[in-house]
Amino acid sequence: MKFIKRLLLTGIKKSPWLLHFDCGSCNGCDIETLAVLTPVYDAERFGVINVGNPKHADIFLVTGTVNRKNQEILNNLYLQIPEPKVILAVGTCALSGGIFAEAPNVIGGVDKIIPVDIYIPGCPPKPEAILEGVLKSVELLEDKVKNGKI
Amino acid sequence: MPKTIIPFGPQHPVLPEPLHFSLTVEDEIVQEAIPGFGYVHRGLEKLCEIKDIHKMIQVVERVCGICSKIHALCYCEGIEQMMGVEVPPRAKYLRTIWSELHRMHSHLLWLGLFADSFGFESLFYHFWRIREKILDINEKTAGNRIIVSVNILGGVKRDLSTEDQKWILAELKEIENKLEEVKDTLFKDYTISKRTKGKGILSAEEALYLGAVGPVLRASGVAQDCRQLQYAAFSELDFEPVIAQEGDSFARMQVRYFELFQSIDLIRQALSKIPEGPISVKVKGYPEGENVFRVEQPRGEVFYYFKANGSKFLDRLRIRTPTFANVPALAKMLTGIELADVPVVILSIDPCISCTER
Amino acid sequence: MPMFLKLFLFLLSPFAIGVILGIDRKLTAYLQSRIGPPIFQPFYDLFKLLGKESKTSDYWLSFCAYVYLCGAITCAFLFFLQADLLLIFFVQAVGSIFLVLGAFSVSSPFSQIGGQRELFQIIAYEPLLIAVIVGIYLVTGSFEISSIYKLNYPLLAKLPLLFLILTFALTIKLRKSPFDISASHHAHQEIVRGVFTEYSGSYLAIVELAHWFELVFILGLISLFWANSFFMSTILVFLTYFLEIIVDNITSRLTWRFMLKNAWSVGIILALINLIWLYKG
Amino acid sequence: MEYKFPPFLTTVLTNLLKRKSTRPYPYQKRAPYPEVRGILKNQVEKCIFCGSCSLKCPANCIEINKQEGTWQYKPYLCILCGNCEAACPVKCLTHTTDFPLPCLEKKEILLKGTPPKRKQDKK
Amino acid sequence: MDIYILTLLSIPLLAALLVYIVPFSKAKYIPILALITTSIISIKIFNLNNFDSQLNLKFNYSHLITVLDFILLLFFIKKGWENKDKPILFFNISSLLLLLFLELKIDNSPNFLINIDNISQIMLLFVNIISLFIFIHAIPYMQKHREHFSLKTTSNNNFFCILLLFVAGMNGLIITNHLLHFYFFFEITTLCSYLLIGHDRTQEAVANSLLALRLNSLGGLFFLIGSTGLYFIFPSVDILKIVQKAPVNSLFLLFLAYICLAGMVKSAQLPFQKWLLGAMVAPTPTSALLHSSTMVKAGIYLLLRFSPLFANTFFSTTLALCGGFTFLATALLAIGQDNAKKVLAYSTISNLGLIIACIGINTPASITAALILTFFHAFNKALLFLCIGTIEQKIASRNLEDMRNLYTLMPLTAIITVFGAIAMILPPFGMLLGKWMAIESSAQNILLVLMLALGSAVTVLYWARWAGLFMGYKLREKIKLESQSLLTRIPLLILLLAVFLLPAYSPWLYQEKIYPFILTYSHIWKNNLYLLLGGSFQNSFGSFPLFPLFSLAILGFFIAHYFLLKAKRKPLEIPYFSGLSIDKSSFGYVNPLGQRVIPKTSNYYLLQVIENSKLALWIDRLSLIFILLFLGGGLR
Repeated sequence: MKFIKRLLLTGIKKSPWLLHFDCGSCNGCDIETLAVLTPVYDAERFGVINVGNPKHADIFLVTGTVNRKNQEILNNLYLQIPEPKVILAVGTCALSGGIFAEAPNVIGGVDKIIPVDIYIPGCPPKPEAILEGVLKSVELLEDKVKNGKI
Repeated sequence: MPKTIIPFGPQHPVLPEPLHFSLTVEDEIVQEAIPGFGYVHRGLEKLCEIKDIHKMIQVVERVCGICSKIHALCYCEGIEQMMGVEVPPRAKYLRTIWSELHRMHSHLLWLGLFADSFGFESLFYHFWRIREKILDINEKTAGNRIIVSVNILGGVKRDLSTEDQKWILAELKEIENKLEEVKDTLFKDYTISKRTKGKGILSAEEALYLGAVGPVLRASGVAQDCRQLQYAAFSELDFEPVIAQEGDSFARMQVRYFELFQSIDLIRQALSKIPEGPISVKVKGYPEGENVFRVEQPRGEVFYYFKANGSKFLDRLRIRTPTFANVPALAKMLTGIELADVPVVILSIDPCISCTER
Repeated sequence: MPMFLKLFLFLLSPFAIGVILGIDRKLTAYLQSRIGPPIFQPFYDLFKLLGKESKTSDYWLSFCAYVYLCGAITCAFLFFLQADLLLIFFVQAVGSIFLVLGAFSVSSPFSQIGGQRELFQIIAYEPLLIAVIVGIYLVTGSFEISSIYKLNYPLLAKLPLLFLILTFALTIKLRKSPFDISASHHAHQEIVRGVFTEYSGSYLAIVELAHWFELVFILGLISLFWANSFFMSTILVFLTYFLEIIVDNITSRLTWRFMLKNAWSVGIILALINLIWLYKG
Repeated sequence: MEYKFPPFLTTVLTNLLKRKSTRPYPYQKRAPYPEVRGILKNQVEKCIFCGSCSLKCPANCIEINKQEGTWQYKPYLCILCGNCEAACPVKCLTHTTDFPLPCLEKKEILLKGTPPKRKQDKK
Repeated sequence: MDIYILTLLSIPLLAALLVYIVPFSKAKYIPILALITTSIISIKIFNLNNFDSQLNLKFNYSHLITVLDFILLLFFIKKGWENKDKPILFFNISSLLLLLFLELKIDNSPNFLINIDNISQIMLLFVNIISLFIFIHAIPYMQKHREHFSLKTTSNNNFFCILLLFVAGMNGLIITNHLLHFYFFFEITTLCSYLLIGHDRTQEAVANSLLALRLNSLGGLFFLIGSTGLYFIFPSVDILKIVQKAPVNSLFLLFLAYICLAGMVKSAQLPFQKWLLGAMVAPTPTSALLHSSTMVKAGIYLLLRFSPLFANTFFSTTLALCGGFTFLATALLAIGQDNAKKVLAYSTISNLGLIIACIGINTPASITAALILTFFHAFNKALLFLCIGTIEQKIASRNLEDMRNLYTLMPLTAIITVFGAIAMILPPFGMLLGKWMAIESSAQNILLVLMLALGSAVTVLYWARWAGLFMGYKLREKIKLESQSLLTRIPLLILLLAVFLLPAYSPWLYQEKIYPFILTYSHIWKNNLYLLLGGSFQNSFGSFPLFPLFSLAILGFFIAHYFLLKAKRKPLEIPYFSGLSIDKSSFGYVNPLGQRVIPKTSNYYLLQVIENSKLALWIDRLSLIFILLFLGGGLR
């Protein structure tokens, strides 16, 4: 039993699959997120795959501000990700709305709608920062498993 | 006849941005495509009422992260025109160089995503590897990889030293070589031709009628390029719009690919002609009146309308972006194609939704 | 081969497939000029998926996933027992069909379109595989695998075109470009993940595991083409697999119409030519 | 239109043999370019709390209290545009070359210094 | 034995008479009682091992049959006259003349009028038993059918009467040894199918019934041409004698080809398939009866009877190709159908093509395959037809797309249908066992094996699609078992059991019935007989471990079922709709126009390809070429 638990733990540590949702960002953070997955930064070294399907994801990476139309979608996607999951807010907009915080159709950061585990500041954050965030989220995932949250 | 309705987007792996298409499909042939927008709308035009004209530069830079520099350029030139500010020539050249770098970065990014849309993963990676070089140039010369924030009213913030110029030329040479390497792949690979030729055909008349702009228009054989309006330093540089005749996805790829070489050439010309001098002038006072300014973005013509009242806030700022102009053409192109070609055709106009919805 | 050895090999086979898939990912990464995941990455993925919560959007999904697994295990097991090839092939069909049924049971259009496409893939490769099996029969005079091991020359010498066809089928089965049509390994596809879209958590793990067992059969079929030397058959399998990876990386994804047309014209004609050689030769 | 047999083959094979283009980030960190705008640092002892950075900031992420001498900065609002750095009359604001690291909660930075005495106060 | 035979023929006839006279509400159970009797008798006959297989009844009914035969033909001519249908008139008048000529010519009669061998035993068994279940199912069905269509002109008495006549005709056809009696029973099935198809008296029904009559009269004419020719070469009407003793020369083969052609018309092979498709307008019990056990199997039975005669001839090979082509072409056509009954019809034609291909290959293995396919196909198809009948009455549509997620509406029927479809294509069920034998035994014929391979793949496509259609849960709602009449449910359940469990019985079926049958002609069918070793079929080039597979399948089923139950403990989640706003009450979403959309996917029918008239034309032309090839197959 303990052995199996350890296997599962290794699995969760080494294979974080990522769902990226562009929630109204200016594309800056999106292309940096994509860049993380391309050869120069190659997040697949850590087992990261961009799955594009909430049902397969472990890490929910959100970029951009939340507006009135996409808040529901953000929430839906969040609900569709199976436990254990970690939510990453990438970029200033996702953290707080950034420069758009006062814009008429902007509600604010991602954490107004769903609980965020890790914040990655920057406008846009460098790929290295996103990679750091992913590595940090792996630790969080491991903690969640250890605390029996599955 | 039984039909299938596919909610294509807002979150969908092939779409880099939230955009919705309600596709009605019959045997995987698209019968109808209803676009749905509004997932990225922030209302940033309204921000001009609370952020002064200097701060608005940072806002318009974030209309779209991919062509941020060119948005800022358009904004600055428009305001400067209203205020009658004469920008120093060196600043004009620097603006040109950075904007062409942005165009290259955008086209490379697009070529990658386009390769990805027909499932050519390694080609996608190849283009993004080339693109990293341009981002390095951006980072080294301007301090940030994507949103460079170099423009200010009356000039630019940063200067290019001679070493930097040499380095840029060396990097460009390397990029050119790497691009030459994939030329055969793009134009002579059987599978790529199979997936792009004849997909999403737009004739020149249709393109003009539907108001398409940029590479979409040029790929249909209409030689129209807003850089011919001679803003920034383009009046002193020598170039011809790149065009193709077929008007399909393949032709759009062709146009964008050759525009990369055009941009390299323009940067080289600019670097060879760049004059010495100051890089900015001090701007005092505030604009008044109305103005319209158009520049060529990687995706086509962007259109800025300003209305100012002499205070530090603008009355109205209106941005019409190229993707907005290309969406009618896209909706037309989407009908009658296979579902597998939907991503190819959507990407062939290089949609930038955050531009479109602002 | 003694029975216990066969059993041992059978139990070992999924691990071998896991490692092969790991090497596949590493090699693909190298071809794309990146470092790529560790070799044991497929195992990590599998363990992780097993530990995850499974979201069920239809209860039949779980039923179908497990039938798929059972079918695939039976198929691999029969292969190691050196049973009738045609029978193994039909048993393999059980798994594939139930995978599709699972995808069909959910009302998500992505999964259903994936299912439809998977069915078209099945009708593209099934006749080809049957042709290969018939070719083997014409050479050995029997459908049993054991008879192939009695030959003193490689099957490849007699069935070169059918081997080509087999690699075609392998591309479809491995879900590799240009035929990663119903579900692709990398994320960016118009139908999300096709048949796998709604399988999540442990169901996805089960489906993945079943796919490994299916690969045992397909790669085993390739190894049969040089059955008289263990060394050469291993080389053949790895070489073929390497070629598949290369092809995966230098082609774009094609459409199912193209696949169907070519499988049914070029594939069948090639098969016919090779079979006529055998018949008259 | 003629086709060439897989033209991408050579690229792929050279990729296999050549050095990989991946930057092995957490293990080897590339030295940042000197011009990079990273974390915003304030040498608060130099700061005169004039408020021009706060005024120029497009995202309103800096708040200054002249009386108490506090410089409050919200990193989660900052868009790293560099306007404040350019506006600072005493050059106490600098962007370091390190990028901001991910964090588990949004924290504000509050720096306290001694505001320069005003002329009236001196009198 | 005599008494058995007598009851087999007379009980259905008597019951038919009774049903015709007595009001239906009172005579409801008479057909069932009659068929229970015949079923019991057929089981008894089936269980006999050593018995006097050739016998005569106490009285000679040959003359009676001759008279009836003429009446029948005159009736057809009358119908042809009434409807101004020239082909019917032409075919039947020619038949009449030929028959007259033949009757005058024939001077001998067989030593035995009745011959019951192993295949007749098998046929009798499934014809009677399946008919019984179809009848049980038909009672509630026909009541509803009458109410539903508010038919005034027809009565259910009529319907059941004809059905019973049909069964009697089938029984007669199976046991008779007289070539002309065979023809009579053959025509009886034609008559019954004509009446049954036209039962509803709608315009479409009448047109289709005439079509059926036209084509089947052509079949009858072929039969008469064939038997006249045969009689001139080998003057006997004793089927057994012809098969065992007749000299096989090319002219003989030509006339044999005509007889086979008659069988192919009856089995609705290409290019004569149209009547069976038209027969779909009839009430579902008719379709079930026509498709599963009676009408179409009569053709197969005819071919099987004569198959030893043409073993190892070119004629046989062309027959196989003909069947193989039908298998492939109709499977392709089935893809383009969204009408459930049409899919079933094409599937029937396709499977009959496979059986004929097996008969054409004409080796012990392939004859085994043909018999096994015939046997299991009968049960499987009956089940599927009854399912569709039940579903059709509930949802008032035959369209497959309307049956999407049927599980939520009628779980039991949906599950039964799904399992029926799965049993058509997957091991270890009977149909696949047959297909496996067919492909293995055809492996020598490259063209044929490729056709079978392609056809088998396409078959998988449309059945899998069919099966996939029915499943689907409702969100946050319990699925209740549908209420239906016991008379509807019992046949479904029993046939389901038969489809699932009978394959396990197939080794015995083979050992007891098929193996001895093949041994009777051991001079023709020599090599590669299947042997049974530990519950697995084996011959020199292949083996099918039926029992191990069966146990594995059961194990797999229970494992999967366990996990299904486990999964059911958790609530259902909403599928992936690209993150769109979710409708909380059902699997749906709100689209950008603000409309509620319940996602509706549909199958691909490839209409541009399949419905293309060019394709249909080419299929018809090709099949004609095959027919010509096969007619000339005897000439060397």
